[in-house]
Amino acid sequence: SAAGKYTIGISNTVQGNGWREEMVCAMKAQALASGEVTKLNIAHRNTDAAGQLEDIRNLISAKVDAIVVNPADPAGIKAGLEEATKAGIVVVAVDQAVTEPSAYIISNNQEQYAYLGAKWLFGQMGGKGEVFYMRGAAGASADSDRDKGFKKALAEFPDVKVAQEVFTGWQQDQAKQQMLSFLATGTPINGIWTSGIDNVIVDALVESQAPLVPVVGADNAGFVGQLSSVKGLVGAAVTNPGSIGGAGVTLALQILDGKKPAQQTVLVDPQLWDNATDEGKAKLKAAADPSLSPEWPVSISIPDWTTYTKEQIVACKGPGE
Amino acid sequence: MTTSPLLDATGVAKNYGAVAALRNASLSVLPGEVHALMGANGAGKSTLVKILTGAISANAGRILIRGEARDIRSPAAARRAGLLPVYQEPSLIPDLDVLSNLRLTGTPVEPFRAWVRELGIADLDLRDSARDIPLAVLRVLDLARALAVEPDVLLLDEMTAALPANLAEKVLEVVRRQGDAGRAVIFISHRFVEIAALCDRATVLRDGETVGVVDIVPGVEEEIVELMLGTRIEKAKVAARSVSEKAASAPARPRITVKNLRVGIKLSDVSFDLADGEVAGVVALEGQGQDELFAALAGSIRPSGGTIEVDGQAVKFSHPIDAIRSGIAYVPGDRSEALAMQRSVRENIALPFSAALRNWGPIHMRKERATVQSAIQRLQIDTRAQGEVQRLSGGNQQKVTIARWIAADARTILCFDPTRGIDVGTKQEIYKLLRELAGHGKSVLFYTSELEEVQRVCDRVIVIFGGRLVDIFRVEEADESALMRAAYGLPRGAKADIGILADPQSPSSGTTP
Amino acid sequence: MNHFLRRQGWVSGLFALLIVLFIVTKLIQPGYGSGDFGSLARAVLPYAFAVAAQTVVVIAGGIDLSVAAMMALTSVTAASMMAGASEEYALFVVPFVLAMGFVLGALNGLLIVVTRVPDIVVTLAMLFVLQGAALLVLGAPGGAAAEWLKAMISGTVPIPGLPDAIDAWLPKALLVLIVCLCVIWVPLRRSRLGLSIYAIGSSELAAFRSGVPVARTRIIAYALSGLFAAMGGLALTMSTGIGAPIPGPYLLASVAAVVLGGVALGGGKGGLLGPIVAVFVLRLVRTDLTLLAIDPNVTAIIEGLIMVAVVMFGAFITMRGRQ
Amino acid sequence: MSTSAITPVPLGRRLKRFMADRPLVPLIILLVILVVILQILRPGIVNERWIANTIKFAIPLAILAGCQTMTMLTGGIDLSVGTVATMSAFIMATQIVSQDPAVAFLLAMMPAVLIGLVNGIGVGVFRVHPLIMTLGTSLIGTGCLQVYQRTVIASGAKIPDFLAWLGTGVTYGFPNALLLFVPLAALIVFTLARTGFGRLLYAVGDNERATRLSGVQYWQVITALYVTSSMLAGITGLLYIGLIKAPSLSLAEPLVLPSVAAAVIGGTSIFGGRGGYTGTIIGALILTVLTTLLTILQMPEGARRILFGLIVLFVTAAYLRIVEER
Ligand SMILES: Nc1ncnc2c1ncn2[C@@H]1O[C@H](COP(=O)(O)OP(=O)(O)OP(=O)(O)O)[C@@H](O)[C@H]1O
Ligand SMILES: Nc1ncnc2c1ncn2[C@@H]1O[C@H](COP(=O)(O)OP(=O)(O)OP(=O)(O)O)[C@@H](O)[C@H]1O
Ligand SMILES: [Mg+2]
Ligand SMILES: [Mg+2]
Repeated sequence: SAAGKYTIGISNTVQGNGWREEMVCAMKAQALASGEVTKLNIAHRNTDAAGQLEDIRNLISAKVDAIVVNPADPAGIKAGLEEATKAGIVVVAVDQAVTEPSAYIISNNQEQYAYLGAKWLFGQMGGKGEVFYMRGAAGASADSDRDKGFKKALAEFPDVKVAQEVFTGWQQDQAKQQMLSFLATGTPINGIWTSGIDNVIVDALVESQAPLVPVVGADNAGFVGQLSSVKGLVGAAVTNPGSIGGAGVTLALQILDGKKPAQQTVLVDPQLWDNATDEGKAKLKAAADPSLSPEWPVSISIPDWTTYTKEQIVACKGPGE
Repeated sequence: MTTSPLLDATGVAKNYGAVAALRNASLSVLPGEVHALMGANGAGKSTLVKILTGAISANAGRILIRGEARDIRSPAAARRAGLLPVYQEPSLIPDLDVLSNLRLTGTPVEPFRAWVRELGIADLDLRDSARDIPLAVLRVLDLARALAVEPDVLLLDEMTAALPANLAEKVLEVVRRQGDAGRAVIFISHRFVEIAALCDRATVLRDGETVGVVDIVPGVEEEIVELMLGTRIEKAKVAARSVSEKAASAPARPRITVKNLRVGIKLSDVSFDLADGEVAGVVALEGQGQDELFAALAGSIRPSGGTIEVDGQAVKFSHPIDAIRSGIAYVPGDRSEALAMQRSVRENIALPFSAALRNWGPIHMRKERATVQSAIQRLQIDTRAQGEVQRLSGGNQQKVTIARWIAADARTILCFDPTRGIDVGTKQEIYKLLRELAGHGKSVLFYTSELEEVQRVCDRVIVIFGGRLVDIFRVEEADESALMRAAYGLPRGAKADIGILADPQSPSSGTTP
Repeated sequence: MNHFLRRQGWVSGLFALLIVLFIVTKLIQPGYGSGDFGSLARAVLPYAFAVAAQTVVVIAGGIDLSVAAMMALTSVTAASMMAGASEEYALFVVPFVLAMGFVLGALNGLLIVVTRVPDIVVTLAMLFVLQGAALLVLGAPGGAAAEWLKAMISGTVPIPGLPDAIDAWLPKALLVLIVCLCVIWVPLRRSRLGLSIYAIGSSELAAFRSGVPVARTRIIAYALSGLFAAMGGLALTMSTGIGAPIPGPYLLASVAAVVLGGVALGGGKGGLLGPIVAVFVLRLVRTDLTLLAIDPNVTAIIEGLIMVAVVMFGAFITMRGRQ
Repeated sequence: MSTSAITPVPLGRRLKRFMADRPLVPLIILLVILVVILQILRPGIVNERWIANTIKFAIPLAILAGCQTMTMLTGGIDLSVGTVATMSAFIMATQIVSQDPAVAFLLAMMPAVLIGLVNGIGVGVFRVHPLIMTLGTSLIGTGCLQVYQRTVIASGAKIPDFLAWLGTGVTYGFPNALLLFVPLAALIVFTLARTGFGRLLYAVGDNERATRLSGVQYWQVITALYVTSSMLAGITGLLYIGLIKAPSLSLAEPLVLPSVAAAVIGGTSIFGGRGGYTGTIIGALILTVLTTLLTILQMPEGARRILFGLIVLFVTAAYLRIVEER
């Protein structure tokens, strides 16, 4: 089936962010590697749920066979997904769940992501002390899911206190300025939890010669590099693979080929790589990839779900390009 | 008989920061009276009108309307109290058509139309945007709009300053009839001839203070001028004398030669020349193509035919910079067109110095200050408020527009009605300046809406009618009636009863339609 | 006259462009039909209200940077009030939210008038305030919308007397848009208040001297803007069934559509029709880009180019006209 | 009768007039008040390190606000500065891996010059409204950057040591970025006050017809202006990447709205003809301190934003109240 037989539509509502760019590249690479896709129809821009509804409806107009969507909001695009299913289109949501029951979901577990990292961090802190809690964008649903996981871990460690909670907006510059301002207050802290804006935080600590407290971040190439290169830094990277996009394409193709999964929802649970244990160090070393853009997650593939090579995802070319 | 005043204001004061625009002004107007409000530039006439009509609020003073104290806080309130102003600047909304402008102010349309016709505008389309209507017509519309609601007191601030003679006459006529009908009119003008023909009494302001109220009788002009100018009187008289002894400069080689110049349908086949050391006047009724002539010479618009030669070389101007490089500078009649109002006097005068790309670098401040200072002194600009040109009085602003080109040492200056709305003292200074420029070998093209100025300043007079040059007078032949006849397109020597306050028949007896 | 013609000319030009785009769309996707047009109308809805909100203040000589934040706040307010509430309760929510938009808009105007701070700064500050308020109302996207509200903009209404084939091309969303805008705009345009709004935008001084209550008119213009923005917020909630506290891309889009629609930034000129047609043009361009499966990284370039090109073309025409 | 003329001016009025003539004084006072509030809320925060950090973050904002100041003087605005700065930063970080630093610098500045030129021609020749023009080029620039980043995903990125030194380094307590900023700011101030070009910016913004009649060619001024503005934005991008050390596709975008706010708070009129750069610098400092202040306050994010908006409004209103005499 080298010619391919399906057209797949993709809808994504954040542009210009390394994680999302990797996700889109993974979708393209997987579509190419599968050999089953003639054409990808990608709507990839910064917009809200209403804008995503517009994109989904445009994709329906374009008569695609399947739509893989990273939802701006789980509930907000229900109507569009329903229409797509009615039009006989296979709908797969990646990264986050959606409330539309007919859609298939293959998602990173955001609550688990936060829980895993926070639990490790609080353990490193000896179960007590002050934590600097650097969240994502206020009002984003992924941020509130992660907050649930963080709060869950916090409840398990009654002696850990949140020294300060800030929203980085997932912006590097904002996060760095917040970190530096906070350091200037001289408030002692015992650990830092970040929602993925991590390497600038380590930078800020190093630059201002502040004590290197444990830091939890995501598996972004920059931070993973720092975990093995910055002396005295104890930290952990929690995987949050952008390659989930590729997995979404795989799932969509399986369904189109008549291989329905057992459940509607597949959760990809995160892993934690810390540099405090030898096992973790080995994983970090294996994952580190200085050639990648520092904002890109290093987990560029998901076993069993993606079949492309590193060259293919880096080339970021879909079928027909 | 002693009637009680319709409007009585006393002790009015208004400060703008450190400067007192009005200190202690008073004004009392009787029913049936046309009352002149006079004063040199910056005396505070417009300010008083604005206060009386609620456009600005006074710092002190008492205003009685029909004997009752009224607190007028907005133009709308003034309107309700029967006071209707026509301000010095047009007040129609530029982007609305005339009809909408009338609706906005609640002005009845039919009386408005009647007044517009009465005032000599025959072909007004009420659907035209105010922006597309020429200034002079806008002024008349402003007046018609005020008349249409039959106000008790009409306040006209330099209503006639921007009007050509034919329209000005109509206005004067109508205003006179308002007075005769028992209403009151407050009339501001710098033209004595209008005051004499129209007004019953005059209140004179000087430096924001009422310095006298006089009855208008023949020969009262001297007294008013004395009141207006105070100590400045001597200077003005000297200026007047020096102008009268004008030098009949020897005809030199032509500086500028215009041949068969044509601009669209507005100007056709105009040819004349302008010599060094000469002041050539241009006389025309409103909208006869003089604007286009000046704009073409200034490089603001491209002529559609004919040639312009400077010093014998044919030139093509595509931007004013080209004209300026040929030594031709343009002083527009509307100051707001020429000045950066929020900038200082100095920056405004020095503006042309920085225009060219190669002069964008550091400014030689000392040299600039010297040049600017000498220009300021030469024109005797009152620089008390020189930080921002908008704080200067109108007359001083006008001087700045000319000073710029004195400082830049332009060889030819195109002056478009430079004495519009300027007091007699300042006018004299400008006449003197233009003559002096000619004396230094510069050439000046001078359009004026006031015919009497022609004899004071010009060596020759070019008359334009219907876009064509109809006559060129030597100054000796250019008496007002001859010019007026020519301006109406009547051939030389024809007898027609034309003059201020006469009733000119339709000017269409001329050559072109 | 000539001015009037020029403005109508621009709107007709936009209409022509829109029709060309429809033809192009039909060529790209021969199956493009009434259902797809319905989708377009629904996509247009929030943008159209945002642009209406912006148009009113721009005509009045101002600018409103808080449009998108106002939409977010009204949207989350509506969604959180309707969450878990009965269907009938929404009958109360809708007027409440509209009134809220109107009042907050009036507050914008009031602050501009009272503090004399330039409108761009006041509305920028209000952008933060309204955003903050939206976050306080709902920390994350959520809430709900009454079913009848959601139904109001999906599908078509059978209009008696019209054949179904034509009915199908009159999606409810379009009718809602037309009704909401016309109910406010048409009487406004004809009223003295409408004239006053144009007047203060064209020349504040002249308007004041003509007896227009400048401050009151400005406050009302901003209040109307708030009202339109609240409609936009409701439209968001109606189409997504939730409220999201992060403002969508409606601010810049509204400014762009206002200018594309022939309303001069600076005030006094233009109408509402042009900007609304411009919104349709921009949305249809987006549809075509998706239908064509254009590389998504290139679509931003194309949208930018179209915006610049159209406005440059307009400027070029006016320049030619002037000569 | 003539009461107001002679009575001695009360102290309050005199003070007001003093401040009105020196608009910088009230601005600096407002800045100091904010710093004092910060010190009260978190005693000890105002130390050498905090000051250095504040200056470091205020500088890029101040330069971009300089772009806004200059364009606003002519009645324009430059919304493309965020995109331009991001482009230069991103191109620098990715090209330095394979290119000579000088070549990388030239490549990084190229889009800046190009976008400035397009803005200038659009605004100056075609008379497109600056807001729309710069918004459009900013969209186009973002798109181009997206396309570009795909070609360099695998090439990695690096922050040149020199830029990192300039962006984050501190010498004797002074941020190294001042080495770039002080001369740049002095140049801008000098240009606005003492050069023909600066004069023309004010004059064009005040009354374009008047400048035309004085021989000024509008398109030249505007084109030069927007190219200058864009190049300043490009330089800011390079400085900013040295400060943040993380190339991203939206690096400087969050600075755009604050840059406009800083210029306006600093007393520049968006209608043209009025303002200056020194006020803008203080405006940028005020905004930076305000951001810190809000970061360290313990309150919900929503309340923080509300407070930010209210303070910006209050500061601007208070400043206008003091400076304007009516
Ligand atoms: N806002 C102001 N700030 C400072 N000085 C001012 C201000 N307004 C007016 N002045 C000064 O007050 C004086 C009177 O000016 P005013 O405008 O009353 O003159 P005018 O009667 O209008 O004269 P003109 O006939 O020349 O227009 C002028 O010298 C002017 O410099
Ligand atoms: N808005 C204003 N701000 C500052 N000063 C003003 C303002 N309006 C008027 N002035 C000043 O007040 C003074 C009085 O001006 P006004 O216009 O009343 O003079 P005028 O007698 O009408 O002169 P002219 O004959 O030139 O029209 C002038 O010096 C003028 O500059
Ligand atoms: Mg006056
Ligand atoms: Mg005056």
